Amino acid sequence: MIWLGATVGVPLAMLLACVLPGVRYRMTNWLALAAVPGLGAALFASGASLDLPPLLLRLRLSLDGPGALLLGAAALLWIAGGVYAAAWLRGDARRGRIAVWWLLTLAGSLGVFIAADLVSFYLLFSMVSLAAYGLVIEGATPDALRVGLIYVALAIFGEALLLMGFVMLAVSAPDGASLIRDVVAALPASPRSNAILTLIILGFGVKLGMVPFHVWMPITYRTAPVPAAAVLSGAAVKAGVIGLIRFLPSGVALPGWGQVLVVLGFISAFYGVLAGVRQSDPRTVLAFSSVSQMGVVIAVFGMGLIAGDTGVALAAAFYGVHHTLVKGGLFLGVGLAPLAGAWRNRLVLVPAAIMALGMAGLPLTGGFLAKLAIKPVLGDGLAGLLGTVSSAATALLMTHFLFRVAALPKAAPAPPPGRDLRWPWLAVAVASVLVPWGLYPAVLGGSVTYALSASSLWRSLWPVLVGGGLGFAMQRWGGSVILVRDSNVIVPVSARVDRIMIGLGIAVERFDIVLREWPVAMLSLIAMAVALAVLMLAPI
Amino acid sequence: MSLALLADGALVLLVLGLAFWVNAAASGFAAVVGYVAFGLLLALAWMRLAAGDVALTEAAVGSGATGAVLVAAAMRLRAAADPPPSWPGVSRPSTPNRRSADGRDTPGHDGGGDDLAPPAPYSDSHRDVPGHDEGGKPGLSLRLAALVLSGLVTAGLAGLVLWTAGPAPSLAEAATRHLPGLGMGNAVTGVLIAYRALDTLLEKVVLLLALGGVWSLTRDRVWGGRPFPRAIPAGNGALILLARLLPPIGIVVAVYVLWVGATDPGGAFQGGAILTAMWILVMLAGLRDAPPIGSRRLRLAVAAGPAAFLAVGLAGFVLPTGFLSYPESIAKPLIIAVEAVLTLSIALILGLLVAGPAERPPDPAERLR
Amino acid sequence: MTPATLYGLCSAVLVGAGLYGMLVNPQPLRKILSLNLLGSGTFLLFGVIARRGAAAGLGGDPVPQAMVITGIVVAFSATALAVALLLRVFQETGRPTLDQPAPKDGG
Amino acid sequence: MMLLGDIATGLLVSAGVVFFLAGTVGLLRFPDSMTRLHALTKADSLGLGLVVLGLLPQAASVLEALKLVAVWLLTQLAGATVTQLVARAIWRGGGRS
Amino acid sequence: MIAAPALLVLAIMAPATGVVLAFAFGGRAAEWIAIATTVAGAAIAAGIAATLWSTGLPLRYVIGDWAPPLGIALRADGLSAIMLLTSAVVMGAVVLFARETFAQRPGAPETRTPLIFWTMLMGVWAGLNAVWLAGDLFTLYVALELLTFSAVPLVSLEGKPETLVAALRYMLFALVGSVLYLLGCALLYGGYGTLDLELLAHAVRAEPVTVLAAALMTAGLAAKTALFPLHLWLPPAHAGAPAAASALLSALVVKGSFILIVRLWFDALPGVAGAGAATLLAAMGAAAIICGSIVALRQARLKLMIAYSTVAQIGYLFFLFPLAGAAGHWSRIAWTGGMMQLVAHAVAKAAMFLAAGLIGEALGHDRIAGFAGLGRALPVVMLAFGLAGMSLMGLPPSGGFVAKAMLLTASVGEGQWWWAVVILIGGLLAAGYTFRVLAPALAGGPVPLVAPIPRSRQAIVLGLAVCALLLGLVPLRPSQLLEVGRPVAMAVSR
Repeated sequence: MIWLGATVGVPLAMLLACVLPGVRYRMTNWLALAAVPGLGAALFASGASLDLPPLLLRLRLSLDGPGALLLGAAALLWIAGGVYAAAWLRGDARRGRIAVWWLLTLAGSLGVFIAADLVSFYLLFSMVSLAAYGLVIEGATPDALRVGLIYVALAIFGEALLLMGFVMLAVSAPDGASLIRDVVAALPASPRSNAILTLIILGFGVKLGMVPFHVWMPITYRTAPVPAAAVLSGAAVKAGVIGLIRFLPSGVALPGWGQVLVVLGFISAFYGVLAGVRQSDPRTVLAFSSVSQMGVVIAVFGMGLIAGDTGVALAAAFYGVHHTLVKGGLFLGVGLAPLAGAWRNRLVLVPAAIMALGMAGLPLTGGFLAKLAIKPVLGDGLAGLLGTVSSAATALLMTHFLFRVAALPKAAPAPPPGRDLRWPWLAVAVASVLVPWGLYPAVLGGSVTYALSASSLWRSLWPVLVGGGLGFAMQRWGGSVILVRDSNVIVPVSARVDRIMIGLGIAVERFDIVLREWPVAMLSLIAMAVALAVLMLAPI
Repeated sequence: MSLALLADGALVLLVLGLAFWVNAAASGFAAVVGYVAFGLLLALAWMRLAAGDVALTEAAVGSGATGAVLVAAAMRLRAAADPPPSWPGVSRPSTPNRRSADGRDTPGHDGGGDDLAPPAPYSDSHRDVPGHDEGGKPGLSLRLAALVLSGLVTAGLAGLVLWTAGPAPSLAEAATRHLPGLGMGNAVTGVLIAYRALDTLLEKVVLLLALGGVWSLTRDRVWGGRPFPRAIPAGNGALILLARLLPPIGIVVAVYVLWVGATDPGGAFQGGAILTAMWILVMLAGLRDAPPIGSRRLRLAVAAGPAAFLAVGLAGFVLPTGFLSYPESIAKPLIIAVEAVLTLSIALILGLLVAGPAERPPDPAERLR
Repeated sequence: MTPATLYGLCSAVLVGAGLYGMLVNPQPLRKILSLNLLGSGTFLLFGVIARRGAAAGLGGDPVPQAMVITGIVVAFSATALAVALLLRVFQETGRPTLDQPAPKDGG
Repeated sequence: MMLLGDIATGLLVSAGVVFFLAGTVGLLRFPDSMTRLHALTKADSLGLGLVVLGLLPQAASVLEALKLVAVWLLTQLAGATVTQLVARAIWRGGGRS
Repeated sequence: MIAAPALLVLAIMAPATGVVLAFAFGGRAAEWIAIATTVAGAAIAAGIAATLWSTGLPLRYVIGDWAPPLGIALRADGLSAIMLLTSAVVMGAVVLFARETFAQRPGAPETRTPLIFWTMLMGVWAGLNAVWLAGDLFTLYVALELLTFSAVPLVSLEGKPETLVAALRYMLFALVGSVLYLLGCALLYGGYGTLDLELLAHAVRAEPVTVLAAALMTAGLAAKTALFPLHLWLPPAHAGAPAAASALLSALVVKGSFILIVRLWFDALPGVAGAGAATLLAAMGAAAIICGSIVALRQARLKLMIAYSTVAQIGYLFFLFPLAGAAGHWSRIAWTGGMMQLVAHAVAKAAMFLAAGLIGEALGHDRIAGFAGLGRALPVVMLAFGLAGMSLMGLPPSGGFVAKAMLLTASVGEGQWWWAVVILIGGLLAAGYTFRVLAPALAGGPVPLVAPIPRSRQAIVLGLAVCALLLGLVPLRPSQLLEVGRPVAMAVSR
């Protein structure tokens, strides 16, 4: 029970310590330490709950199965990211500020898994969204500030939707109940359930990069420093997953909403791949892969809603665990690749290949088990077929990613940092295989023998082969004709949005100047008096 | 009875005529003169409404002191009847750069006609009334709308006045019942000093703050100095005669008005206003220069009235009846004493308000530390 | 049609004239005059109500009359402050105006 | 006795009013401001004197009568001074109104 | 200890005595009198609030033992206790902040600015306390005049041409508002023979005289609160005033006339103003939020942006009328939410203006374009600015979030969801203009500082910002302190 408090408490305590500049500059070395209580909570405190004293907003923290899974994986990635960041930022002038934003994001990201009531969930969710802004603008690229603004605008827009959804939830729940469990239980019955579901799906959709709202993901992960991009794409995105787990009514069949989710999910899945293959920068490719993978998760939730089965939370969580480790690991790998020097192939490309193809379901890897976990939920119908096709598509994207990593120019072989970066990278690579294997039988109760049966192996292998083949073909013949220098989709769009905003701004400003003329102001004063009198006289 | 109504009608028509004259007069000075006449006629109207105290106050302060302030201002502004062609001190820069969203300063497009360019935000050469000439009258449509709306307000009020013709609920009886306890005859003074004493006390603080506000408009280099641009030279014979003859009479009348306020219309404020008139007359005739606003004696005298009233009020805590209550036995003398100190302070404050902020540097000896 | 009602109508028209004047007159001095007209109209309304409340041997209800005296004092100090401000604006900008002059740049 | 007083009051006050009327007519008719000033002060002060005389018998007490006379004297004093000042202003101002 | 009801009188008389004494002695004494008044005022405010919290009953003090309707009674209910405390906190911070800029050097001859600043500061406080405590409509009028007469010199304190014109426009518009309010008072006295809030509440019937009075008074007070179409005077006045003064003006002075409208609609004339009028007020509030925020986004100067943000944030307050009108659970939540918005905005806006003052002093200008790298030069000030911005945006765990969450809940609960949409848009736009300042400050190269800022003053600003944050700990349900003395049967909307 103390673990839960420590999960959020320790990072915040370290944040307070950062007030002293001396401590702040040496903080990057202990960033890894901040996530250890989170890991401990996932391992030992599953099922526990902690009520904070009434003074502190009467918050309640509790940890259930899926929460523990996601918390554990996220904590692992934050620890590895912390070690990686310590090496990556050694000697960088901004490490003090980055450490502050890092700790804030970490506290939010781990805390969101254990929040059990509306207020604390919204508090921690907004903490992880907004603190990430600080990490983004520390990026190296010139337009970091602009990317940061786009990111924070969409993040706050998503939060506004969520706030509205939570308020409507709280209103339709029996008054006084603020625990998520009770509030969501009252959701299907409430008259506003459709509005609430729309808001929740859109709100978490922005966080998960669902298609119309995915624009911030590629440019953000390309801009943020590598360790930050790793933890953001791996752990921070999972806040959206836990959100859907907590806020979608489980055990209640809502076929209509289920289909909507499935459609949105698979649109994101395939759009992610189609856009990803045309990118040249490996990090942008990975970002689009995240869009695609999250699309699959949304589809899984959709199927869960159609059938109304309660097992979907655990399956999605398991799939999330694998995705956290693999995606975070690949980002660390991309960061390591140019610095790896001579033994880049053996040290980076081989494990990266295993993890990348694992995401497509390569047998015996973590991904294989993840695909198996969501198989029963997707079922054998159209959704099952689309699932398999999406695996093939992921394989295609990952092959393209591997080629792009290979094509990365070799930076000056800087021996010392390269070696320090290796250990977290390898640790995550190994964990991405061991952790799913360890959890599969224990948590999901899936029989290992069935998993290793010939039919299931083959069913996972052929999409990988097809995708890989397509990838090779595209690499040889596709050539550079379809490669896009950078994700230029977002820049013209945002420029046009700005022009509209400025136009609106000038119009409102001119309206304000006219209103602030003395005669007009006096006129509106007298008009207000007359209008009030008339409105009040009417009912008499 | 209709004869009296006729007289009232004539007075009302005259008052309204002057009111429209004030709005419609060609020059500011003419409007002010019209306003002073309006104020005096209004004092007559108050007499018709059987409100002696108010008539006195209206005549002394409403049209007298206000008139003095406004005439002085009109004279100073009269020199500006035709505004100088170029607006000194304010250049007319082209619409400056405006920060567009993508961080770069886009050069503001300097539209041809000043009115067409979208007016820059307040911080730039902001023209209050785009499209109208410099401070000209608002357009016809605006004036029509103003006419209609103010007409509606007038109609509403007039309707109410006609609709509630009956006798209004009144506190007159309750007020008179407690007067003997205060040793008072005049109910209005009773209300001012006793029943609603908090309002009067806060009003004195308002007066002090207004004086502070007027003094805050002094330029820093002449702080502590004396009002009026230069010491007014001794005037011509007639003014000096008046300034020597009238003040003694004025002071006697003021004291009388203060004293009689306890039983008949009069009181601290009206007496104070008469004293102010005498003081201004003496200053205008050049017999005595305006006091430096930095002198400690003046500050103490100005604050004496409110301080006395406050002290008596706080002393009320000793009594069971609490704050701002007067002991039964010495009610009348105490009230008259407080009113006397108040009269002095009010006379000073009103005079200083009419004189305005300091405009001449102080001589260093008198500077307040 | 008692005298009090007549003065009530007069106060209503004064309020209307004051509001119209405040809106239409561009020069600030005229606005201050209109403000005083508006104030006089309001006080006259108090007077009318006091007159209608005449009882117990008094010509009018003393409470609203006392309020009017306080009101006149406040109105005078407001006029004095407004005129002093106007004169200072006139000294600084050379014009008696309510237009917003461009600030000289700086903090 | 009372009748006599009332008659006296009626006569004197009406005479006073006639003088006021004359002053106002003078104000409207005369060409330049100096003459207007002249007409105004002369007629009005005399008119006021008559009105005050007319009201004396109506006065409730001697004190009140004295107050009426005081009012008249003070108005005379103020009127004379103001006329002088205005005349000086007109004279120095080059005769413009 | 002095009897609790007597504290009500002292709450008004302490600053009033301060004004009189500052006038009498002037020079260096003014500053010391102001500091003494601040300490005394804070103690009195705490005393009143503690008594209310423990007894749960409103306090009442009849002046001079003349019972209303003839005399005047002072009344302190939950709302006045909260506002007394807020005024004490903000005034304390402003006094501490201003001690350096308005210090009167010992031995030197008296100068204008310090004397006027300290005197007017106490004048504002006397006016505010009178507004919170007075129980009579005419006393409230005199209190409003106290506020206006001490706020105008604060605006024109620096003597620059544009501040003088701003002060003149502010004064004329505020005076028109006061006269309209006085007109309403006259009508009410004509109709019911009393101006005491409690007596009116029992005597009032929904008839033309009451309706016209309520309309005129609400319009007049809205002019003094700078509700959206009537906000011509606020931006130049609050931007032109010195930092300490504009913090006070934006945080508290504007709220004074708003509280009067609340007293009028909820205490004095319950049930007179119908749902239509309440919706009109809320609609003007919504327009304030949207237009005010958009224009704030466009301002090139920081203090003007914050002033326009005040115009916008005032809009939230007016959602109180349609939502807190009916008696019921949601209206009690709306009432608490509205009052939280009052307090949270007061503290956050004061912190923001003080931070802007420090930035202006440090950089020598307040053009937002020149803020690159300010985050590293003035970290504490920018942190305070960020926290205050968080409260304005309504992000947890700030006071602003609690207020906005409650207003959202009430508007959804009452079925008027459109107010909720406006609140959310307001939050987005507030995020816009806050990040517009924070973004360049966090990134960018080093910026040269014209003048060093002592740490003590930065600590004050941070302290206020943290107060805004701590307000976030208020639980999301109707608070009993705010309910003290609030009439239960409060059917505003018929």
